[in-house]
Amino acid sequence: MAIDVGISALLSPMILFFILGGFAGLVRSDLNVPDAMGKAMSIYLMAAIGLKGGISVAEAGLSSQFAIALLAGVGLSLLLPVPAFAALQRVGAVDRTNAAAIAAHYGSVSVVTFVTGSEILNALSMPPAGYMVAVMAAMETPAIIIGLLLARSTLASGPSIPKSAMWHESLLNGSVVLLLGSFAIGLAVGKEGAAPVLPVFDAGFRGILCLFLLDMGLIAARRLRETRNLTWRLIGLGIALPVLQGVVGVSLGTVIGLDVPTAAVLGILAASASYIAVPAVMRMSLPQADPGLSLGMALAVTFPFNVTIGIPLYIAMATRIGA
Amino acid sequence: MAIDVGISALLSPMILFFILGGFAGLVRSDLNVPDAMGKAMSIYLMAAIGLKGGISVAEAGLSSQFAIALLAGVGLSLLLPVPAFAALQRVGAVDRTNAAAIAAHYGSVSVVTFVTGSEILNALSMPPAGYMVAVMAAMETPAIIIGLLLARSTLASGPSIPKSAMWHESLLNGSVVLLLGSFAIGLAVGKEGAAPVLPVFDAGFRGILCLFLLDMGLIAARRLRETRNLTWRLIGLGIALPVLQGVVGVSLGTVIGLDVPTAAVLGILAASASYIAVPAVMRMSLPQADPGLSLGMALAVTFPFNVTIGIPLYIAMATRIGA
Amino acid sequence: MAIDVGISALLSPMILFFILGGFAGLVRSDLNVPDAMGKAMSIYLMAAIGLKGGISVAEAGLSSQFAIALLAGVGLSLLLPVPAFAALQRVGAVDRTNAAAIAAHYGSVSVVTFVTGSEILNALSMPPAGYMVAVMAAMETPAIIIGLLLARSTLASGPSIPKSAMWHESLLNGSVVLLLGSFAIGLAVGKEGAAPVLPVFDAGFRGILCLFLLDMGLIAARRLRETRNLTWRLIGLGIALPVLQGVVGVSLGTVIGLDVPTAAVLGILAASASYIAVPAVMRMSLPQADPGLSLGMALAVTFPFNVTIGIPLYIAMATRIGA
Amino acid sequence: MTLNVVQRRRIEVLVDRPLAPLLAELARNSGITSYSLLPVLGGAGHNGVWTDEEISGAQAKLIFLTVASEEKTDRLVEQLAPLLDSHGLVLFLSAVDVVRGQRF
Amino acid sequence: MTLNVVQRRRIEVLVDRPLAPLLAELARNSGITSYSLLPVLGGAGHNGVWTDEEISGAQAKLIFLTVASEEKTDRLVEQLAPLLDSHGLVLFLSAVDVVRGQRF
Amino acid sequence: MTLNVVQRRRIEVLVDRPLAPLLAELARNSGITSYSLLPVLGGAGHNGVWTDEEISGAQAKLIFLTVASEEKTDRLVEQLAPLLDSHGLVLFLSAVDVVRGQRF
Ligand SMILES: Nc1ncnc2c1ncn2[C@@H]1O[C@H](COP(=O)(O)O)[C@@H](O)[C@H]1O
Ligand SMILES: Nc1ncnc2c1ncn2[C@@H]1O[C@H](COP(=O)(O)O)[C@@H](O)[C@H]1O
Ligand SMILES: Nc1ncnc2c1ncn2[C@@H]1O[C@H](COP(=O)(O)O)[C@@H](O)[C@H]1O
Ligand code: NA
Ligand code: NA
Ligand code: NA
Repeated sequence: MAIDVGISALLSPMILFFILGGFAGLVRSDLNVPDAMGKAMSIYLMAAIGLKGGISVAEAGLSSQFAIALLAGVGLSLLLPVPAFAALQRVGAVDRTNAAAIAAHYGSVSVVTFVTGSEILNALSMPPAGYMVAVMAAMETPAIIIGLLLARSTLASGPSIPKSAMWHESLLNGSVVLLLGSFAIGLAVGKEGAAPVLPVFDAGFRGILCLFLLDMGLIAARRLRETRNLTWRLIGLGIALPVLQGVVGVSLGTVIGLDVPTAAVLGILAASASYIAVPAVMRMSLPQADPGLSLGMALAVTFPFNVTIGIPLYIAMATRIGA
Repeated sequence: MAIDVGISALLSPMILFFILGGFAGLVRSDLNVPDAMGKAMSIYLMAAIGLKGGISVAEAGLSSQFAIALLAGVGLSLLLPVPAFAALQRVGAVDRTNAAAIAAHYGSVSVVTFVTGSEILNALSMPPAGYMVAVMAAMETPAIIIGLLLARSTLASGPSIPKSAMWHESLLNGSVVLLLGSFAIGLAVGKEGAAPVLPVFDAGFRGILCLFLLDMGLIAARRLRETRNLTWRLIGLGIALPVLQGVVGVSLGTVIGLDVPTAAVLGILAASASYIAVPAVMRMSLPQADPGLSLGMALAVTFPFNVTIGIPLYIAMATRIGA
Repeated sequence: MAIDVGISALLSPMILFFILGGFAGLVRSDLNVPDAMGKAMSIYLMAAIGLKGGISVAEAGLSSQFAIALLAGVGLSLLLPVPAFAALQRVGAVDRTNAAAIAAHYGSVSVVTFVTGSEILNALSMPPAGYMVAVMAAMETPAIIIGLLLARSTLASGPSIPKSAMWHESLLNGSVVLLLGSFAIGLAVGKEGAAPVLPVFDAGFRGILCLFLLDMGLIAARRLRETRNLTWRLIGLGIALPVLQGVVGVSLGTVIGLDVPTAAVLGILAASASYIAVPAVMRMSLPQADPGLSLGMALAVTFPFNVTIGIPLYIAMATRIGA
Repeated sequence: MTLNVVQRRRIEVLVDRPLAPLLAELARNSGITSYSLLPVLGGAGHNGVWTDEEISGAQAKLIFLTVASEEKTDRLVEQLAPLLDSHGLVLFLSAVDVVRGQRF
Repeated sequence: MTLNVVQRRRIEVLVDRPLAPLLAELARNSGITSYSLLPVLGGAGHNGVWTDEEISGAQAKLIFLTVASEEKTDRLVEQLAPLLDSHGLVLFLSAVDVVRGQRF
Repeated sequence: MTLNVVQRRRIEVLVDRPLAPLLAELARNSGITSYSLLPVLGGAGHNGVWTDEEISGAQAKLIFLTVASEEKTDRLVEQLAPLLDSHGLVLFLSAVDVVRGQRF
């Protein structure tokens, strides 16, 4: 089963475009996705998953399961950085500040990993619950706060961005607002009200995701080439951390009674590491941390691992322990 | 009826995305639509409405109604700036140059307001005549010329862009060329010839409009925050002018015998204020005018007002007096 | 027949949008397609034609015809620059270096001309073989090497980009990687596997092509206006070269046994001149050549000629001699 | 430095995008035919904060950069002076060294 | 030059995009309220090569450019000094001439 | 100024985008490993008017900016000199002050 899931995932056009992008980046092809196109696609994707999540919750009705999953997600985002922080200092041999910054990335989530996981589950006819979009949005920021607390000794010195700005950035960052806003719109208009816009947001979704993953492959490969200071220990952690966090996420999801695909998504979220929202906040609040390290791990190691191997693994795990 | 129209308009995903963008802008979220994406969407939207307008005229055949509506539109664009100019000086207490510049914005039209209005009418199963796209294109520039005449005392002094450049910019500005060109293409190929491209230009239309209005909401809210010198008097005029001009447009449309939805669109066009074509010309020809003022009124006051309240109002008015 | 093909091609929305762009560029309208939008559309188009080509080869199976067509294409790309080089020096009166640079452009291919030709053939219900996408990708770079050999006396002097960089740029340039990569993906997943992404890559294709050709029309017209040093002799060659190369391509295609539409596409590829991949390599390896000359001919003369007149001509020719 | 380096003036004018052709015209009148246009993302000044994210290009700005002889610079600055306030321009002048001085 | 030209300092700070508001704040503290933000495509330095194609804006940089009096410049540079290393800033100072000197 | 300010040279080279790696290479040969790349929207010169809207990046340009010691600057300018005409480069040199002078 695990192998089946893995092969069918690797053969989907989405993942193949990711691999194509990675190949182009590694051989230093001059293939280049303009920055504005990448941002445009990510806005589209977030609006689409928010909207679709909202519509499916409108169909299914609000449930206590939703509230429980939300709590579980926030709890994971708050707690996962702590062991990661310890492992990064002991095993990874990085200093306190960088360990805190990296831990915040791993406690938070990657929207693209979530989307890819959901698409793979859909292709397997195992659709996860629509409310997981909201759970994901809620998981983006708690880890940031923990990361900053873990690094607090560093925060004392020197002039820095006022705290309020940091809070503001964490709570109102673009992806949270867009995800939750589109979710609310989907909830408000329902399936029928959204019908006129579905050709773009539903039919177009997987094709755009292909082009987006092409870009992500390029970016991950280039980042891997450009990253210095990325030791083998850190590369190892970039694989071990998501696997361990994925196990925790899947298990917690199963324990609190989520169905198999939804528990798998909780595992995927726990395993994924942020490379969009968190780096910007860290650059502002922990400028002493090296963004090359955290981005290098999250984007060049963990993201490709999750998209190709991790996601099928977490799905197989959820299927096995959930059955 | 007015309330029904209003509520159903406000609940459409398009308007909800506009409100989401406005919210994100007001709370200073860092949600950000790249400039190139905004421009790409507006090119797409103009090509699509031009094409669809041309196709529907190709279906319905050219009519004398078209010619009459065209004359009415041009007349509105030429005459509406005059009372606006007077009101802006007396009520708004701005100087002659700024009054002329702002009046030109209000005599001209906003493509996005037109599109939003047409979509709301379509959703109510009240499709306006296809030729209104051409009427809109014809209404873009006459107001500019009147605005410059109203400010003519200022035009005498100092080195400035040669007149020819200004005429050129007004008559061949990008949106006019694209709208009329796509209209002509739609007219030439008809429904059948356009079939292969309709998945993009028809099915995709409303979804892209959602993302575009998200961007417009962000822009309007940011403009509102950044605008200085915008007095309460001017904000009041930013609501009073569209309402009055909308009444004139709807009435004229009804008098010249347009059907209800088409008269409503003439009102929407009269009520709308340009924030794309006119500002660029004014910056060239009336550099002494403060673009913050005119853009602030057109984009941050009148546009949101029209999209949320104005359009349902003009439609309700057209329905009442046209019945 | 030739006239029929020509008229039906000229009346397709795609070509009409190209003419609209050309018109806007010639009258100096400020209509402006953002750079990032142009690049985004070309990435989309290349991914789509690669994917569709791969899918159709997956349907039809790999054939010896494919191998023969591939050889013919590479042969054309290697040999066509030689007579072009001679003609450019004798008839065109340009120096050795520029003649070599221009000849390389004409030996290579234009992706957009290929796409436009394929769409016209599809609209005539004469679909060419899917493998021609791979033939096109293979034809991009051989001409570059010949061009550099033809200019070799110039290559000896002065500091320059290392040869390895040049090889790298030729063989791994973005469009080759993207075309062949998407082709491989299409081949791997087949029609069924690609179904979820076809709404974007198939249904959306012609609409996006319209907007892309609008941009190309603008660019070609602006280039025509800005180009200096473009003599009447060179403009004449910008039309004579594609016609002659098109005749050679169609004839060769017929001789080696390709069906009529596929032979027409080989002619279209031979006739087309590169304006994306080759200019970048030439700027690096032959900096003494004037990019204004080669881009002026390829983009402002040959491309518009091919899209409006040349393609129908080569199709008519293939139909006549292939029957 | 072994190369023939000569001193010229570097003129930078921050200007609204629609006015760029006007600057090119004034430069031509001063005998200056070479210039470059640099993008600007945003900024702040006496007229408030701005960014180039506006849908209307009317508020976006760019830097008109040209390097020219002292004499041509003076002519251009003289022509620009009356526009600085009316057209909201910001002007910076500085010293720059170039080789191939006859070109500038 | 017939115009009233006065000398000012041109300050350029290469900075990560998310830090731009911090610079604006420090400038304000030094009495500087006017500045422009210029895009940068990429570069190389002690921390390796970078380009702005990253999806995360966190690595993209810009140039914070302001022209100000000697006095305000000194105040700003003093505030910036401790951040140069911790925040990875790169600072350039040069001389520039402006007209309408009272504005700067 | 209380900070340790030292004078360096600012080198700006306007160059076609595909040639940027060549410049980086020449800079490295001169001992310069830090630089920034700035976008340019368009311009005009002896070879006519250009804008970066071309589909082919072959005509788009950028500014290669580096600040370095007098000595390294001389080495780089010497290497660039023969390319100025053949590769169509435009070169500007000026004075700049930096803190942390050992970095440049
Ligand atoms: N001293 C300065 N340094 C850098 N940029 C400036 C300066 N003064 C004005 N600017 C730029 O010019 C724009 C217009 O200036 P102002 O007319 O003062 O609002 C500002 O928004 C800045 O982008
Ligand atoms: N001497 C310099 N000249 C131009 N740009 C520089 C210089 N030093 C650093 N930079 C820019 O600042 C960025 C960060 O510098 P660093 O902290 O040395 O890696 C580099 O990637 C360059 O873009
Ligand atoms: N004096 C100058 N000042 C500013 N930019 C220049 C200057 N000379 C040349 N350039 C830029 O360099 C490009 C190429 O110059 P040229 O080789 O003279 O055509 C021009 O299009 C301008 O963008
Ligand atoms: Na996580
Ligand atoms: Na109006
Ligand atoms: Na060819």
